[in-house]
Amino acid sequence: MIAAVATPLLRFAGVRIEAVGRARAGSPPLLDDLSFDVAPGEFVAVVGESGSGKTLAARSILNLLPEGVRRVAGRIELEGRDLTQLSGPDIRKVRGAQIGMVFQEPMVSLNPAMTIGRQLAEGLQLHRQWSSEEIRRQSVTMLERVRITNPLRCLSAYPHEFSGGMRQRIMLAAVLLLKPKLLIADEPTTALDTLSQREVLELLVELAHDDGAAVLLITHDLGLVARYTERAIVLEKGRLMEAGSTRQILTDPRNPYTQRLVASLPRCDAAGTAAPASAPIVVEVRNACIEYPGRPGLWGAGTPTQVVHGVDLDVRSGEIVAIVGASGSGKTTLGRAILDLKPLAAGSIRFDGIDLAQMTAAQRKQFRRAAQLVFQDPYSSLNPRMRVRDIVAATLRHAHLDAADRAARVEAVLAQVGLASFGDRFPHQMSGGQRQRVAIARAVVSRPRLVVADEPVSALDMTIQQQVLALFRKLQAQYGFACLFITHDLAVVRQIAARVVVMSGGVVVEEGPVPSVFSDPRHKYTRELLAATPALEAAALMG
Amino acid sequence: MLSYILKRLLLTVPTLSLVAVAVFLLIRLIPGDPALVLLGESADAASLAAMRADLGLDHPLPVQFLSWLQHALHGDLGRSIVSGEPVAALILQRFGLTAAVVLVAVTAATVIAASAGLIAAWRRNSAVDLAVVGAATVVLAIPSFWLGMVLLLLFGLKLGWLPFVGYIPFSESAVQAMLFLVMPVMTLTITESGVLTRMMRSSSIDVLQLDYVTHARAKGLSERAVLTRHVFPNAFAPTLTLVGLTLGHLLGGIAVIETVFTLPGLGRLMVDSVLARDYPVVQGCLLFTAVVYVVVNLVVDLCYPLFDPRVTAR
Amino acid sequence: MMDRFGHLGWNALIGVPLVAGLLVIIGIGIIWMPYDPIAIDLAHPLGSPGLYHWFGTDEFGRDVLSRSMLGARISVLLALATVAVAITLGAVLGLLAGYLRGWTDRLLMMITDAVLAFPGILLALALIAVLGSSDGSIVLALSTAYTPSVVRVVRATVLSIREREFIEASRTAGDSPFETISRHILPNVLPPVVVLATSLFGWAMLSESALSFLGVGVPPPAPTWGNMLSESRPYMDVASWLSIVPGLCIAGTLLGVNLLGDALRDWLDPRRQT
Amino acid sequence: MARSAHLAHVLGTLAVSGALALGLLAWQVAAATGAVLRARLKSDIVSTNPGTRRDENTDAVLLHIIEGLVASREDGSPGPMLASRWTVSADGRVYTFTLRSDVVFHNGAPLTAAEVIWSLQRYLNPQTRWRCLAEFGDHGIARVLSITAPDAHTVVITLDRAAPMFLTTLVRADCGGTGILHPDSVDADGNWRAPIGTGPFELGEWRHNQFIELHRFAHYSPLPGVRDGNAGGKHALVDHIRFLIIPDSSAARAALIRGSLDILDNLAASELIGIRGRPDIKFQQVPILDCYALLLQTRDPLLSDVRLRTAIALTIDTAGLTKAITWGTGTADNSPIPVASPFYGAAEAHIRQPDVAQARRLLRAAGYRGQPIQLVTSRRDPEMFDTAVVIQAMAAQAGIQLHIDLVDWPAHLSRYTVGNYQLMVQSFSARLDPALSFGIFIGDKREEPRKVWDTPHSRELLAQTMASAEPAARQPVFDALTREFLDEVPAVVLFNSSRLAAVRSNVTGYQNWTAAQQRLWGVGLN
Repeated sequence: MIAAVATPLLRFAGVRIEAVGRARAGSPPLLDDLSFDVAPGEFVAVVGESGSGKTLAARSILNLLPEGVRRVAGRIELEGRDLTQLSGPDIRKVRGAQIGMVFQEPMVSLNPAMTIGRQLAEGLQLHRQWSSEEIRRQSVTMLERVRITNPLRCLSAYPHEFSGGMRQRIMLAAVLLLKPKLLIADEPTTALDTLSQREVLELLVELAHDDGAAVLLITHDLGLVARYTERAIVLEKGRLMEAGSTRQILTDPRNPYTQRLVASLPRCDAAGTAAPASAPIVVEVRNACIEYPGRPGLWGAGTPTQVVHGVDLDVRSGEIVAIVGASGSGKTTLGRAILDLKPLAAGSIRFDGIDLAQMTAAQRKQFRRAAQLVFQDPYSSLNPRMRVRDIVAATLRHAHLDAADRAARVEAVLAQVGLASFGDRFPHQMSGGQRQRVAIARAVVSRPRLVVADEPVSALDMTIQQQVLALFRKLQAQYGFACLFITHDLAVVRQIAARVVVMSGGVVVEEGPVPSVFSDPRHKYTRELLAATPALEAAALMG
Repeated sequence: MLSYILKRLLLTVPTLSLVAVAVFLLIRLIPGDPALVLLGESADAASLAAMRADLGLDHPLPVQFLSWLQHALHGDLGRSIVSGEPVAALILQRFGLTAAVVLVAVTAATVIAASAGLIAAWRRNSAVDLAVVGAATVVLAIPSFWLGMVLLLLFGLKLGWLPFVGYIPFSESAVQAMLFLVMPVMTLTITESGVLTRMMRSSSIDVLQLDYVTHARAKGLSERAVLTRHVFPNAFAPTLTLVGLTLGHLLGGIAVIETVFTLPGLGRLMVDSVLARDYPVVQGCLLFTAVVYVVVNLVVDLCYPLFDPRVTAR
Repeated sequence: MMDRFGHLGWNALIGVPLVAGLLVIIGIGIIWMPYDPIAIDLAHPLGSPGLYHWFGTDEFGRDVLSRSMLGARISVLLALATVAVAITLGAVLGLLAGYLRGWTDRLLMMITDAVLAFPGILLALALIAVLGSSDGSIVLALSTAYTPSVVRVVRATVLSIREREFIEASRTAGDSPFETISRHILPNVLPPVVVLATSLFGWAMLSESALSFLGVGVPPPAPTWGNMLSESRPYMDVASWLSIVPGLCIAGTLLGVNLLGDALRDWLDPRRQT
Repeated sequence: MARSAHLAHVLGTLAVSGALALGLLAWQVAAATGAVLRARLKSDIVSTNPGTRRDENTDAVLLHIIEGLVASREDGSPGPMLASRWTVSADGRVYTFTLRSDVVFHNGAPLTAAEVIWSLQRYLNPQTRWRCLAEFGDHGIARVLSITAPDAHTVVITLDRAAPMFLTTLVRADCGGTGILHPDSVDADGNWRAPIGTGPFELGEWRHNQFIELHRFAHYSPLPGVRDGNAGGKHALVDHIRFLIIPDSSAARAALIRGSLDILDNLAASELIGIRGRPDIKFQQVPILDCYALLLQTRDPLLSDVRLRTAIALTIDTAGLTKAITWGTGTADNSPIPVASPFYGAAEAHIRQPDVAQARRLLRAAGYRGQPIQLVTSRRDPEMFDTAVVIQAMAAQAGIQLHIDLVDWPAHLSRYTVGNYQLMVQSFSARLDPALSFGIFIGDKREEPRKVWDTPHSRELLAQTMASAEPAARQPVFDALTREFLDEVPAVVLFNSSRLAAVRSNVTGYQNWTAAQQRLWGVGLN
């Protein structure tokens, strides 16, 4: 007898989601004919880049689609019961009790005006007829399970008193308190740094296993898929590309899009271009200490706080040196100091042999052209009111070039970054990746000797990240500028840098060529960082 | 918390002293002085000079200012030149009336705005939303005094339902006084609810798009619970600041509405005293309004954390 | 029912024709008016709207329609002048306060708070009484009352833009503070200021009417909607059209301008253009 | 506490504080009962101290409470009041008054010579700041040498010289009618407390800017005969009078229509429209001795030319202007002497006919090229503002560019007192004697900048009119002054307004009066 096929916990059958409203009638559907199953207790990932419809799919399960978007066809069954036919009150009985959901932005995933205790209790009061004492006890035990220190105080505290990682864990506790059969995690850790990302996901997996709940993980990061899920569903522009076991997807992708996605994972053998020992030192940092002035009280300035102390660093032209560390490690501040945007409290920084503190006005003007900065947030680093051509030309304003020369230079560099015909556009008319190319074009158009890139790719999707890093390497090879690459993601370091400097708490804890530091990290912190970077593990998995 | 209040109060001292000096000089720059107003057109030079001496206007300006300030600090704002009443008592009595109208009207407007704004944001781009936004925009366009005149014409003159003459104080008969205040309160409520509704709607729209609202729904809460417990507290915070600003200004006297409804309020007192060059009353009133404005803003800032705990008293 | 574009459409759909109508009326008023708005006709005071006088006549027998047309021009010009003065003065002070911070910021904020602590109308009343009520003094008085709100908006916008990375980019590109302000900060301060200008226009028009109510508005015989409305008060019950016509004119204009302001805000705000 | 409870708490306090504020105002005694006659005042009275800090409203209210030795009759002549009769010495310097014996103060004390002497001494004491003290100073009509009481019911006042205007001055309303007060009206160290007089009504409650209540004085003994101005028989026919303070005219009119007001006196002409022709409201009109005039500053370079002044006068259609401004209730009058004055003869009745053609000729002759001329006015009353608007329109017909400079009343007064104007519309309160009416205009500008007509001859003629009390002697001098006034055009007198009163049909006995003063004795409600 054929073993009765266990009815799936969750079944999508031909689900189609479209945008509503006059303006976008007739535009392609946001999600077209999506069908897949999730077995009880199974961990399934829905992978895709921004705009692939993965979040819409997750939200349609509990009918929480945003305004102006509607599910127009297909069924969504929970244990054989079609959720799409349920009336308001009935679907509300399912929400929270049988299906729980965890969201992406820790800052706004909890109600800032309500204590943690009340937010935890809310779901319980609705679905369980427990006494407030019982609810309090259950909340405390769950908070302990998600490793929150001093859970009692946490009950009466407000969300803003906790870090991003702790808030995601609290949210996890809130959802899992109701013992749902299915947990939907919509990019739960994208906004966290590497270490807290790992903590939250490990916790999610462990607790889901204990309660026997199935997990639907919505993510764009193949590294997470590799480490935490058994099966994966790949979506692109609202259509199902491929579905299968994680191993098969990673090692033997059949669909061209999946292949491109997998190719964007960092290779273990990839390495940044090392500069010959003889290349001239562009930047020489000796015993640099930087302070932030304390909060100005009513009478005189407050006590300053030490952010960077005693850092030594050299960057040679043609070389990419990566500075890696968690947020608050002082890496960004050091980068700003090297560009003379932050004064040094002690020590010295020399650029082409000239100490930044003693530069004359002429030297400073020359330095401004020779040292450029690429920012992290593509939305905030470009003036929304200027066209792309003017943004790039801005750095040449002080160069002694006549107009024709300048225009030609700008067009050339735009072509190099693959934005030849984008000169007339405004920033808001371009995607994140394209904007970051504009920022890079702006930095390299004046043929600088040094480019400091502060987290230039962390806001981009994986495939786009790949293209931008490749562009960076091409431009550096062509212009031979020295590059200081600041990032928190070791996977990116692996692909771009020759040497890496690991910082923690304002101090350099380890330094050296990328292959040696990655293969046998000496400092405990470096080891933790390496372990916490899933993308590296996936690469290892793929061999 | 106490140090924060002290610091805020300390910061207002320069502002208030600036206001005091500005008022003192401004009113004296206006041509014509109280002695003239009292004696009328048949006054001869001698009696004018005598009256000015009597009113102490012949001392040099700095001396007058210092004596006024010194008395003011002890709570004695001097006596009205026109009616001889102590200014402090006069202001408090008139302020009582203005405060009554303003507090009731602003409370009503806030309640209307909070509910209308929230529902319009919840049912965005629906008929309800269009109606609420339309009404708020139209109300914003109607001059408050014209609305007052139309109401007075309709309910007062034509229908005669409401009294609008000879303000009868509460001591006389609470009912009459209450009836008398209906139209001014109605006018103020309608005009103030316009801007508050628009503010509440836009902040509710922003809050509705945040994750914790979807999270609340994902817990299975009913729409009503989501709106009242999660959306309203967070959306109401910015509106509260606007209510504070409005209160600060309106308590300074709704001169024009008081003119339309002949309400002897603070605004009317200020206008009459400027037109009668009643220096002590003008100075007393404007300083009082400035203090009210500052205090109201401080109170609003203090109860802001009620709605947005992130903003704890620094 | 109406998606993003629809909403914007509603504002423009009603706002533009109203404002256009106003400008047409002012335009016609310059060339032709049914009667001389200042000429009095003591024989027929308070004539009700009829064939000769579409909007009736006032207490001096002057034609209400002609006075509304001339009043339109004066009220609008007065409000525009007030807005212009308040915006330029407010923008400059706001920029200084927002960009320079430190003592300038604290000083300017103290002054703005002091002026804001005054009830606006009374500050204007006192200033006009000092300067004598002429068009110039009214504009000066009203713009003094409204400049603080402009300073605050501009300062807040500058403070938020100042933190944006493209400002740091401009500094790294070697722009002087003046260049940073003119090329990067100013263009981004314009949208909120433009939207504020529309609501300021409404407040200025309302204040002029309020001043006429308190007896210090634009001096006669020149009509403005404000003084027509306040002078209609004694005859409210016997000649109600004297109050209704100017009231409707003011309300119509404000409705048009406010709706245009909303449309402008949606159109200028990049975030809403996704 | 849960957040939403907190929120309800905040909203609750806002609503409660609103109600509390309403309650805050309930703190005074209940109102008077019995028949209440409700009249209206445009603005609150200034004080209860007669003849000192005062305005027209204050004088009218106080004359219900206090009475002088003599009082003004209907025609303005002095008649007996607290003094039954008086004799004047041959040289006109010594006045002997015989007091009535049946008069009692409001506090029950009988009227004797002692109280009269105390009151008169108090008026003459500069500390009191009596408005008419100047009349008994250096520039006044005479100095008071002594006030004595030969016995309890006789008072003798001796002056330093004959003063035909002595009694007319005593009865002037703005001098408080030189009302006799009981010494208890002031406290121990002479500060004013409340008026204890002998009038038909006592002062009740005064709620600032809301109302003033008077109660009937039970022990008042009225003079025999019928009411005659402020003199004659004064009978209180109602228990209480309440003067309601309603600044806004349309509100006052609506109150009368709906019956919450019995008498609407001092009605502005523009308020008439809603009332005229209503069955339940009777309407009274009596010309009063005030005047509205256009002043021309003869010292202004432009207006110093009499041809230009005459041209301006010729553009004004006085009759048409008066009819429009006062809605037919005022009377056109180009002479400083009011129409209702006994001295208003043929010379005064001459009305200058408008002649735009002649005006243009004079303008060309005077070399006027359209320079703008400032016309100062204010909104003290609707007539003052409307007059300026009409004059501006009429002058425009002859090409004269008048620019209206609208200021508020104090500024208007201040520019009048220092003569800082080219043209100015001004109204002058009632003057009972023509000499006082001319006194408004005639005077030396160096000494008194507010005077308008500054010629030696006009001052000489004015002195003549003050010399004798005989009407037959004064009339020709007044006629000469009027003719010269019309020729030299130092000012253009326009009209005398009327005292308009609208009275509900159930009110009996209310009679308007040329002295423009509300009298509510002899008025009843049925």
